[in-house]
Amino acid sequence: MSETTSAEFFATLLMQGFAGISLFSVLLLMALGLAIIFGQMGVINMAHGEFMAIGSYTTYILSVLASEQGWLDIYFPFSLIAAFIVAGVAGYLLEIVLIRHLYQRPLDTLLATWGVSLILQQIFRSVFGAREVSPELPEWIMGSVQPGEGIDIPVNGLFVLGLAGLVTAGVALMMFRSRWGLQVRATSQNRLIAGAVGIDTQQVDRITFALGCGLAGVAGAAFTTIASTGPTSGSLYIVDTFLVVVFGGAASMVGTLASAFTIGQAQSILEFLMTGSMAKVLTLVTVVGLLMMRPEGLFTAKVRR
Amino acid sequence: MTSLLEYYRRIPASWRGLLILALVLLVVFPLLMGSFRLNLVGKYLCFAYVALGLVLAWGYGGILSLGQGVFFGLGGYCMAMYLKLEASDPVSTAIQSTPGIPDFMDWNQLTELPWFWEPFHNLPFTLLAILVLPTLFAYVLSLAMFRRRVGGVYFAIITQAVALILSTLIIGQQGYTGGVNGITDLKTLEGWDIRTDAAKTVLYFVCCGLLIVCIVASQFILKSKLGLLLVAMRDKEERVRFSGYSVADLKVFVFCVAALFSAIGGALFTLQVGFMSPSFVGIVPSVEMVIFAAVGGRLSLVGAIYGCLMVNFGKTYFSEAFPELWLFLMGGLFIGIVMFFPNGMAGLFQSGGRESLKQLWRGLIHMRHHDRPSPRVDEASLDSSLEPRS
Amino acid sequence: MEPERGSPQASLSDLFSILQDPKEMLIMSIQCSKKLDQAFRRLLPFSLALLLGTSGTATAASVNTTGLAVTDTTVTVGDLHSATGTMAISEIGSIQAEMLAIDQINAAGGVLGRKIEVIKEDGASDWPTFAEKARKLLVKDKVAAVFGCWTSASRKAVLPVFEKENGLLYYPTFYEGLEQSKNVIYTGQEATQQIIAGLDWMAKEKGAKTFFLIGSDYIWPRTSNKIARKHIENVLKGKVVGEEYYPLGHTNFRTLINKVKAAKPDVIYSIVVGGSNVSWFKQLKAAGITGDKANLLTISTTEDEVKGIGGENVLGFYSAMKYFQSLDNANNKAFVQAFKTKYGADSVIGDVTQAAYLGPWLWKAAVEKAGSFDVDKVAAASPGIELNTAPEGYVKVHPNHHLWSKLRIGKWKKDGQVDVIYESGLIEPNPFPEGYQ
Amino acid sequence: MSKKNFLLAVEGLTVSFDGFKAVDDVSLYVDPGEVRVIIGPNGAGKTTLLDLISGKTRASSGTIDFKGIELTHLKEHQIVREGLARKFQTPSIYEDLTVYQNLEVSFPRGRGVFGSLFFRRTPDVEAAVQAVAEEIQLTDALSMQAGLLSHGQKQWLEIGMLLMQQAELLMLDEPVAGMSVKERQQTAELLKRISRNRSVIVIEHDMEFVRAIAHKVTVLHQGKVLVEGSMDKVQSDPRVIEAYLGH
Repeated sequence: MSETTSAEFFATLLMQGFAGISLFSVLLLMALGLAIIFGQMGVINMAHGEFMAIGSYTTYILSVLASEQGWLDIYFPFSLIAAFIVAGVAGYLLEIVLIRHLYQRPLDTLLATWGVSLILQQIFRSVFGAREVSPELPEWIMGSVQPGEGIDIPVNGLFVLGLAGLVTAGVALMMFRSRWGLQVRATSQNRLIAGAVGIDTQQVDRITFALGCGLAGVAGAAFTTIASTGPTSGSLYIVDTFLVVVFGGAASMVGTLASAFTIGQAQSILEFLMTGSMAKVLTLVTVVGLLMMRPEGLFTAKVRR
Repeated sequence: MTSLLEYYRRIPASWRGLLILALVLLVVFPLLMGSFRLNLVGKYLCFAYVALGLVLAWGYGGILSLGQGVFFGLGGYCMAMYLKLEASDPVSTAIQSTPGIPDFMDWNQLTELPWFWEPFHNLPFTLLAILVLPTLFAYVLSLAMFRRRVGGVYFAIITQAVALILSTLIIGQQGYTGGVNGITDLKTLEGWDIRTDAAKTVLYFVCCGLLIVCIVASQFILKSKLGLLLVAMRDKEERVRFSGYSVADLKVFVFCVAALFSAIGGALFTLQVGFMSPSFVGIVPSVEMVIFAAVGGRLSLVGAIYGCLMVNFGKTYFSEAFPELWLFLMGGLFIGIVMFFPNGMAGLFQSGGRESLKQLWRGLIHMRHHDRPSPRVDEASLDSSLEPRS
Repeated sequence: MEPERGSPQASLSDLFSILQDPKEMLIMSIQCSKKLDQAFRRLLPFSLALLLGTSGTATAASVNTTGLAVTDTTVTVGDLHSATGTMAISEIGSIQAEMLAIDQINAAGGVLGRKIEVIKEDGASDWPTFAEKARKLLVKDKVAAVFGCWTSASRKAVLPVFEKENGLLYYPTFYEGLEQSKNVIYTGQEATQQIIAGLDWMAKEKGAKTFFLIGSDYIWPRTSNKIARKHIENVLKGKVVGEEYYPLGHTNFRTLINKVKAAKPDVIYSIVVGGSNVSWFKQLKAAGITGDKANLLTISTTEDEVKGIGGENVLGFYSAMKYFQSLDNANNKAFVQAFKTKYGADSVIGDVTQAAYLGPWLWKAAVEKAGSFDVDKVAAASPGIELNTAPEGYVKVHPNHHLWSKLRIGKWKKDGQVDVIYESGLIEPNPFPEGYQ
Repeated sequence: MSKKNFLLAVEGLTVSFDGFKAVDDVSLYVDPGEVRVIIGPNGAGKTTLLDLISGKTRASSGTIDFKGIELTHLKEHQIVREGLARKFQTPSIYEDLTVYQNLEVSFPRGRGVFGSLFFRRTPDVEAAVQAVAEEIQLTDALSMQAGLLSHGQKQWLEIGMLLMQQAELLMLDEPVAGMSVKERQQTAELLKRISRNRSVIVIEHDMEFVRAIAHKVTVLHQGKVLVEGSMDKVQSDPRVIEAYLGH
């Protein structure tokens, strides 16, 4: 088909670029919470996907309430906050009940949190049913903007991008500019010394874990703009998310950013060139291959051991 | 009777468990169960191969693989390819636009057999492939990683990713693999109908026999110096290295053995169930296989078999009787084992239950006192988690 | 709700299961002791029966020579769907419909004067579990028929079991065809029934010449698109400008949407299934592809899916199905009302749910025609069975065990229902279409 | 003098971690049968130097010549197989195994995967274990679980494991740390005995002990060799005093 003009080609290119960027922002949002928990605490949280689902379901509940009250246009931003709080509190409780008994035993944490994910899935199923749900969203978030002829930039994509930027900036500020961030970093580097200088490391752990889970909740809430939520939705994302974090280098936020960007763009471009399945396989194979070559990930400090 | 007991006493303690297991599998089960349940047990026992491999790799080697389904699947698919070709002779597929090729290929507009299917017309090649292909894949995968000292959680995540890749690949390339349906409708092995009750009973005994062979082989490995080194590695990996051993090679070896066992299990599974599908390759079944080993006791060879049987029986029973409870139980099992019974049923059994109960009690007390219980597990996974070499 | 524990026959294996299970349960669950108690009570009669050496099979067998679980007053059938796992979302509707039909049949006096009893088994969205449970239903429970399966994969897994054990399966889902078995009655449409008339309509009504084919990556969408492509190219003399597949559960369709935009097809032909549906339609809308600007025809989106997607996201798109909830006829009105009375006013009924509802009725008709529950006789009696009371209207079983049925095209409204804007004549099922392979 | 006359010749060895040179242009020559003690204040790079020689850390530049074999590109286990053995700062033994097994595992045969799989306990293994056990005074504890040994015994067991390896060069990182005075004396005796037919490099802080065993002392400071010579010479060198007292 040679009907495609250069203007249309340009439009496709632009929209395709945006598709990559929006996949990047989705991956970033999913990975941030995990990166904090994994990077700072060394804890593998296999239930991360289910914490995202907690955020999604929170949004769903609020949307039901909102549509009863006629607040559909405005509830969504609040649901992000609510998702953060609900998922965060759930994470806080999980830390107390389970996680803190398993520090220093990463493989066991992995299995135990897998168990948690199964239990959460069944809870979702019992409460919300096996059917996937999808909150009713305000109209303004579902449209698209047209900066030029034939170019449609989805508003929800822009929204997720903006949110990812905001959250990343917020986390970076907390980590590197606040006293709490200092405590977290100190604790992750040397728990014993941190405790000795008067940091309540237990509290730091708890807050860190809760923060990570809360961020997962926000990601889940944002996700409702592009996908549905079912009891097992969370498990679809967990491997992708882990690969983003590991590929970026466990303790590095810049790494997580870079790896989410690389993977997002790569997958997006490959999808344009081949079938979705093969694009996914090729992306994963490349990431795994690179990880085998360079297990410490893209970015990491060279540490003397 | 006394003389029997006397004979029993003369058996070394480490073989008694195996003897009892063999009696249970080869005598008690066949006597007690009809062919339907026996076939069910046979199916579960295929997963016991995986659990056995995990005891070696995870329990002793400290290598947690969340991708054992990959090897199970590779073994199973090799077997399935052979059986499918036998079932797709030109006569029974005459209705197709290209007779003589598997039905799903025909549906996907393939007009000739892909080259990598060709050798699977040959049974010796197939049997060899079942043993060699998965092992070779495990070798390539693990050599690169263990040489670079990737271990612990990184290895777990990467193996999980491999499971995802392989299952996506199988589903995506359905013309060559049968896609999400898998390779189905397998009928005969060298003309022998594998669907009859008689055949299933025979296959059950084959399955048990090979399983016992695998246990004996594992026993041999654990009793050799290599087994001693595995225990040593869990404790002080660095020391083993500085005693002149290549830790990476030892790990690669146990991982390959685990893969080999899984592959045998997969092939037997295909024979007993009559099909193979990507649903055994992916992430969820791979993680479930870990719990089989964990329930039985990650350090006990026979324990793994019992654990596997128990979890599977439990799954069958509970998902029938209380479907809504099953995931809670499964989840609780993961958490409970890790928190309170790190050595699984075997640990419970060896201490007459007392030790573990004490530990459970201590655990509960400690929880209240904001302290963590200290079952000695997985120290190895700790320091082997990642030591990048610059 | 209680799954009946099989026909009244006790064997050593039952005793064994009693020995097995409590051990399991004691270790694993203290908290469900109440349920445990029930389980024991349920199992108790079997062990008693065993001890006394009496067996119910003898009585059943003396009345009926079929070897099936049939007594003077009851007949046992199986229901085999995923009540749990990823497929539960789709299959629960089928379970509900089958239970409704069985209740109605029982209320009207049963089959050959016998009440239908149901053993429900959960395939748990896991193909080998389906095969295992199918074997259990046929070998242990000796059910007279099984209503069940949803995905092609689960059907493929149980098919050898049904053929080997000579069971009878009523399969409700629209599917890819290329299959025909003495032991299966297909109550949904095979691919040609669903595809060809819909494409013809699109070409005729909308003057469509170029098509973009999209599917989830497995056998049904691929086979369906193969048939669609042949029809578009050979019969409609149109052009396929793109064909794309995405993994099940995929949630990011932006790249695909860009490809569609670049190709500018007259019709987007979509066979996206399951949870992916929601992402697909939400992202289409977000990219400005809406019902008023583009023609989208789908054969995979029923009222069930739209409940999750949201009517506003599919507004103005078209679905090609044999049944829609909003069909305007007396049969359907009664059916919808009965369904809503039983399962709640906000429940929706999709194509497969209706097809599942047909299963027990078709079986009843065939059994009564054969005058026996014997599987061979029922299978032989099935071709030619007509059902005038079907919610979708008139259906008839073809000798190839599929149904003659009509195709409708519905245009989606905001409330998640359709306006039925086209209805074909009765279409002959043709699972092995010449020229489309 | 040619390198060939030395057992170990380290030349220009340097390693840097993100710009920080932990070991900076160190050269070191050890004779056959020599006991060399390396001392220096904390952070002088002593342990890093052993890490470099034993292959645990890769050198940024420099050469390590052992019996004419270049070690800088070999892996740890390959270096060990060439005849070099190392003891760690904290006793590093297999606590779950018996003393006997600890020693047996260190026997230099069947070090490959299949070698270890088919390794058999032959009379020569038995004899070697007995001999070493006698040397480290653990004959009575052979069947004991190693984790139950006293701290000093653990240190000896580790030295015993090195002896089992039949290495030509032993490198011991603080072998008497945490020992009583009596144990120190016994260890000194042990070292003297074992250095009769092999070379030993020792890192140690305890000057009494150093004086008892050292043929030659090397003082490291800030990654560099400060002084090298006899104990007396080193102790009287003002730069050494400066290094220990200053800063």
